[in-house]
Amino acid sequence: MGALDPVVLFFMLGMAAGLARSELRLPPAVYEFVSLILLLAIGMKGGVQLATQPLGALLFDSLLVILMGLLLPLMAFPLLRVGGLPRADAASIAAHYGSVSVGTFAVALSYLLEVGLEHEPFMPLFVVLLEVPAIFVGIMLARGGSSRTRWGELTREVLLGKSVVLLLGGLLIGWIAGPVGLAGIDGLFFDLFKGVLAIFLLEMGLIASRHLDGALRHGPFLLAWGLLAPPVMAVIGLGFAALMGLSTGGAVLLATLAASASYIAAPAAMRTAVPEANPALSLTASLAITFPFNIFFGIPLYHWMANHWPGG
Amino acid sequence: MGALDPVVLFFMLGMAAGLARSELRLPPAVYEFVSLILLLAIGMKGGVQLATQPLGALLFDSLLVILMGLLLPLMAFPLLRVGGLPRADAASIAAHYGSVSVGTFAVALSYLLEVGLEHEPFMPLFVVLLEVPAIFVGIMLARGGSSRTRWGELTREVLLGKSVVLLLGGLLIGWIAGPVGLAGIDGLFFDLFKGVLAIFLLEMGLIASRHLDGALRHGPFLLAWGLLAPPVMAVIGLGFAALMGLSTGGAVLLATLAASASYIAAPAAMRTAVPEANPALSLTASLAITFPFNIFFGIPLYHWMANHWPGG
Amino acid sequence: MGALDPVVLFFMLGMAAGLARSELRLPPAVYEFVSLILLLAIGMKGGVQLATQPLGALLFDSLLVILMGLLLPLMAFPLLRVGGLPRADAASIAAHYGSVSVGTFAVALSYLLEVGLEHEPFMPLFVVLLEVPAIFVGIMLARGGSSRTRWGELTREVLLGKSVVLLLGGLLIGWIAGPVGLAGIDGLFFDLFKGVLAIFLLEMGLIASRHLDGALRHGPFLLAWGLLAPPVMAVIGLGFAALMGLSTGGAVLLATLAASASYIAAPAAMRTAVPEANPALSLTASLAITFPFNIFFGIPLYHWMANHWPGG
Amino acid sequence: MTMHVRKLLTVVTEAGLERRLVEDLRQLGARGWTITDARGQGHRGKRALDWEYEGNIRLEVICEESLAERLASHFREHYYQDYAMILFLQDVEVLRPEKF
Amino acid sequence: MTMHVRKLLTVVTEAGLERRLVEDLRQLGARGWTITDARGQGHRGKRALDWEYEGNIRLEVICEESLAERLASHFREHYYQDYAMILFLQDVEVLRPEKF
Amino acid sequence: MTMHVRKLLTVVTEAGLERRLVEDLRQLGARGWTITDARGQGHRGKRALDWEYEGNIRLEVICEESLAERLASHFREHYYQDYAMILFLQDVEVLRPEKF
Ligand SMILES: Nc1ncnc2c1ncn2[C@@H]1O[C@H](COP(=O)(O)O)[C@@H](O)[C@H]1O
Ligand SMILES: Nc1ncnc2c1ncn2[C@@H]1O[C@H](COP(=O)(O)O)[C@@H](O)[C@H]1O
Ligand SMILES: Nc1ncnc2c1ncn2[C@@H]1O[C@H](COP(=O)(O)O)[C@@H](O)[C@H]1O
Ligand code: NA
Ligand code: NA
Ligand code: NA
Repeated sequence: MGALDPVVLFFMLGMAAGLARSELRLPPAVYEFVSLILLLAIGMKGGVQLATQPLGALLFDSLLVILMGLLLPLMAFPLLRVGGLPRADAASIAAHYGSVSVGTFAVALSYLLEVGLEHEPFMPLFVVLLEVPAIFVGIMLARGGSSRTRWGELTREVLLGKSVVLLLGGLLIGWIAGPVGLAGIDGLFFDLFKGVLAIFLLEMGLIASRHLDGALRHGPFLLAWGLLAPPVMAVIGLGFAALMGLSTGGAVLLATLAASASYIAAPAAMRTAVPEANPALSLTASLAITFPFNIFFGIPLYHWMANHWPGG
Repeated sequence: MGALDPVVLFFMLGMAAGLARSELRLPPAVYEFVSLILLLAIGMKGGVQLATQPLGALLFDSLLVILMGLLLPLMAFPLLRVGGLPRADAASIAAHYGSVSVGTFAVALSYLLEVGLEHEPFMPLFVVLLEVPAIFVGIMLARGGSSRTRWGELTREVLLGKSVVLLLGGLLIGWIAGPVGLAGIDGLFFDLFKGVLAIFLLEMGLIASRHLDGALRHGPFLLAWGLLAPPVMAVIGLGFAALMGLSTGGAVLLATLAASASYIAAPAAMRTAVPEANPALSLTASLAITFPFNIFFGIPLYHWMANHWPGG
Repeated sequence: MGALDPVVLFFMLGMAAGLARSELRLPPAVYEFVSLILLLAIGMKGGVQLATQPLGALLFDSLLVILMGLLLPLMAFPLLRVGGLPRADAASIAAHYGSVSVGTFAVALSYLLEVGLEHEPFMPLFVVLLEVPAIFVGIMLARGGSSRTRWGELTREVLLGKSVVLLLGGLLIGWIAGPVGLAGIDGLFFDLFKGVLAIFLLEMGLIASRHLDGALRHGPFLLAWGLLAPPVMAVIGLGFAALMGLSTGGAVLLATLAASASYIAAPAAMRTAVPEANPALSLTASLAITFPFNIFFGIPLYHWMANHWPGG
Repeated sequence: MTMHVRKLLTVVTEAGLERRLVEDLRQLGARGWTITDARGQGHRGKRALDWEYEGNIRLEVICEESLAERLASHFREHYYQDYAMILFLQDVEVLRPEKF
Repeated sequence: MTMHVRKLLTVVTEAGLERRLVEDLRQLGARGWTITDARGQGHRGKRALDWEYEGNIRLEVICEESLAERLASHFREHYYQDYAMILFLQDVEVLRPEKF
Repeated sequence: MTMHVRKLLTVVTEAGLERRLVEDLRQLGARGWTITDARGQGHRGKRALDWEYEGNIRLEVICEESLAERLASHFREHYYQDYAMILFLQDVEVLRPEKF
């Protein structure tokens, strides 16, 4: 089990400043700028590696990953219903947890670098593949395929959301340009990656602090969910990683993806497609509970679990 | 003829996202930030080099460049009138195409780096010298020296526009500080240059996509103009380059400057001085047609032309 | 006495552009972004060094620094009253000059690097310690401990202001993570430091230019104060540096801190606690007179003074 | 100077609805609108502007009374139940009635 | 469509006052408000928006006339003397009077 | 609380005109104004805010009716033909009539 990556200290700083009601606030443009760089960098990193890879071999693993993205929300939904949540809220939270958090993935990448673990180059592709399916499952669970849902428009909106476009765009650019082609832009996207991630986490801490009171207001069930669902989902992620025969580093990343909850693509889509779901519930769980849990405790825990996986 | 510089893939990503009506939008502050860095970096790069140069030798070439800046719009105007455009619109478009696009120049710099071609150090000075004269010619063509134009105020506005101030300011700073003095700020302005250019091009793609429908709406003449004027102007640029005895790299840059159309200084000045000209026409031509044409096809073409210049 | 650091040329560019009423304007988000990086970087730099230091030894020096922060405004206040300023304005200006300017400190750091002078690693800690005490002294001087002042809320506001939080947060992060832990984020915070400072100074020049007319409007006393108070305060800073036995580099930094005037923490606090003070007076003095004086003439002068300090 | 009276409809709502509201305006026949970014607080809690998904927009439409009322009922029907939204109407005087 | 009349109170003032004004609104009983960033000029000089401490905010509150007047007098008493501030009142029509 | 009636003139137009409009206001005698950034759509097409040269501004001036009308005609004369611009007038109540 590795040491704490110092980059998460920035999250704590933001959280502390927010809770103390400090004047510190970052303009939205700064958040946009750093998340733009992170998304493109993750995508390109994956794309560059894909360029040296036979793509056919990835097809099977990709299908497995999509299957996982469909499975996770289907498993989460009944548990959330049993916990007493209305149908719409249960479906929305299931979609958030079935989808992924790119920020958490970035912290996991930084963690692997810190502890010196390699991982498969195609993991960023899995981020894209996992982002979308759970959102559709969530909408189906809420709507039951009702005619009120404008599926065409919705699909367009989800597939053309900011994070999918930048991740996929980065992947394609990296794939077309290859490592040599991207040499010149290393400076901004790769050398600065961790510093940019630090600023991103500072901002996430500030935002999360504003949603923390929701964690208490919405009762112990939400808190328990936000803390217990991630490790359970990580186990499922590790199972899929074993099926694919991923390395330990790859398994940690897939477990982290499974355990992480979306706070960009899913909230936007749910607000449109399932407006009667309370967005405060799902944002509080994913942003104020699960995100910090994962970056502080989850990732090292999943690393430990991956090391102790039967036959791993 | 060199390979495609991967940095232009970011333009395609922005264009594709925009055409697909993606949610991807960059805050204006990000555009401001990256263009600030590009303008200062180009200026300083030139200034640092000028510091090692006898300035007197440049006087003749500078006059030639200004002459070219006066000539280009004078040649463009009658052609645009023949194409059926009203006087004001023809004058405004002539001013846009006589002036220059710093973004296109940055892509050309990146292209030369990519293909390993040297160029004269004083080219950034020419960017500044070319930016302004065509604007005044355009206003004269529209107004005929009418008393309604407040020349004094206008001159101030054009000379103190953002791009002139930052380019010229960068030139002076580079010139005063010299290569040693700027050592510390290399990190931001030079090492990140290409990465920053990538983000700039992403944004340009998004903006251009919104003006693309204008290319069709305004009829085939505008489209033809936006695609044919650049290579013709590039030939004139190559002619002037031959007069000055520039290297192949320098010739490619001067051809690119001649072929490029302004989308910052000229639009602002025309909106003030020739308000009856339709800004959609000139922006569509320069931003949505000529800009992508130049960065994808133009620059390699001008390289090829420079290599095949008679006696070149 | 060292040469001019080229980074201050950016301040001149901003000032010139502003005075010429150029269109050049930076969005507030850019200012926020660069000052965020500067504050965190200065804090972390100090924190990393503190990690290798016995903290106990700093206690005495820290108390001395706080004493200086209390002393400076107490000495400034009667002089400002004698100069004819109303009680509230004198108190407010005293608070500004007793507190510190992080931007000036950053230029001094860059200056020391330029001339190759070492300094004690704990100086960033002193920035934090000096920021706050003078503000309270200023409020006391204006209010005389009147019951109208809500001290609790005010203390919270001052201690949780942006600059204190980021400096102190950076210090803690650097201290916890140590040099190894911060290795990955070097790229953004340390390699880019000077480039980011350049953009910060460009913006400061633009802002200062807008306050320059105030320097004339408010009469010769304010101008004289803004130019003469800094060197006098620098002498006091050098005296304290001698008491602590600081190196020449450390003495230059402490003198610069003493001589610099706040334009972030103090204005915000004074506006709340002493609203009847005219904010234009204190901002003009600290931003448009003292800030440029210090970065152009003050810092080299304090360096010269430190070299000629009796027994230094 | 002869002025003509029109209605100004102002809507404050979640930023995420912008695209849909603009689509509605187009379909219901509005000929122009103005949008500014805003933050605020209401029955559905605080809406800060510092994160892209939590801000508000403030939408203004000047039009004939009948269209203003049609827009208001449309918004009430489609968004009041599930979204943070307020709207209000005022009389305004304009110079070119044919524009609105 | 039955509309109900309420007061719209608009305040333009220094950005640094935001936190205190919101606190005042809460204590005096306002149930909602909307804020946008602004710049401008008045008796206390120019207030540009390009630096964090020099901008204005534009605050809107829709409420019953009595509360609007209480808010206006409160602001006048506490801020008119020392801060850059203007305020004005208008009638507006709303759909759900119970909200305001 | 005695309130006094003044006119509120609101102009929505191209961001590039800001400097000239402010100059006009000064010359015609306005004693204050407030500006916010905006985006929108009108007869001259869409005006997005994501690029510096394509946004709108929303300018407000509170003043006496006569000045409001003078400003309105000035703007109509000088800008209506060539620039994207709308303007409208409303009555507002203020506390300090001498300020406006
Ligand atoms: N009384 C009010 N006055 C002004 N703005 C309001 C008021 N109530 C709500 N708002 C704005 O309308 C948005 C949505 O309101 P609500 O649906 O009540 O949450 C809030 O975020 C505020 O920006
Ligand atoms: N006559 C006016 N019309 C519109 N806005 C004004 C007017 N006077 C002042 N303001 C705004 O209110 C702020 C404070 O005004 P003042 O207290 O007069 O400096 C100014 O910065 C402007 O944004
Ligand atoms: N009917 C309207 N309601 C609200 N704002 C409008 C309206 N028409 C135009 N605008 C605004 O005024 C600007 C200029 O309008 P126009 O001159 O019609 O292009 C537009 O970009 C909109 O922001
Ligand atoms: Na997940
Ligand atoms: Na050209
Ligand atoms: Na000081």
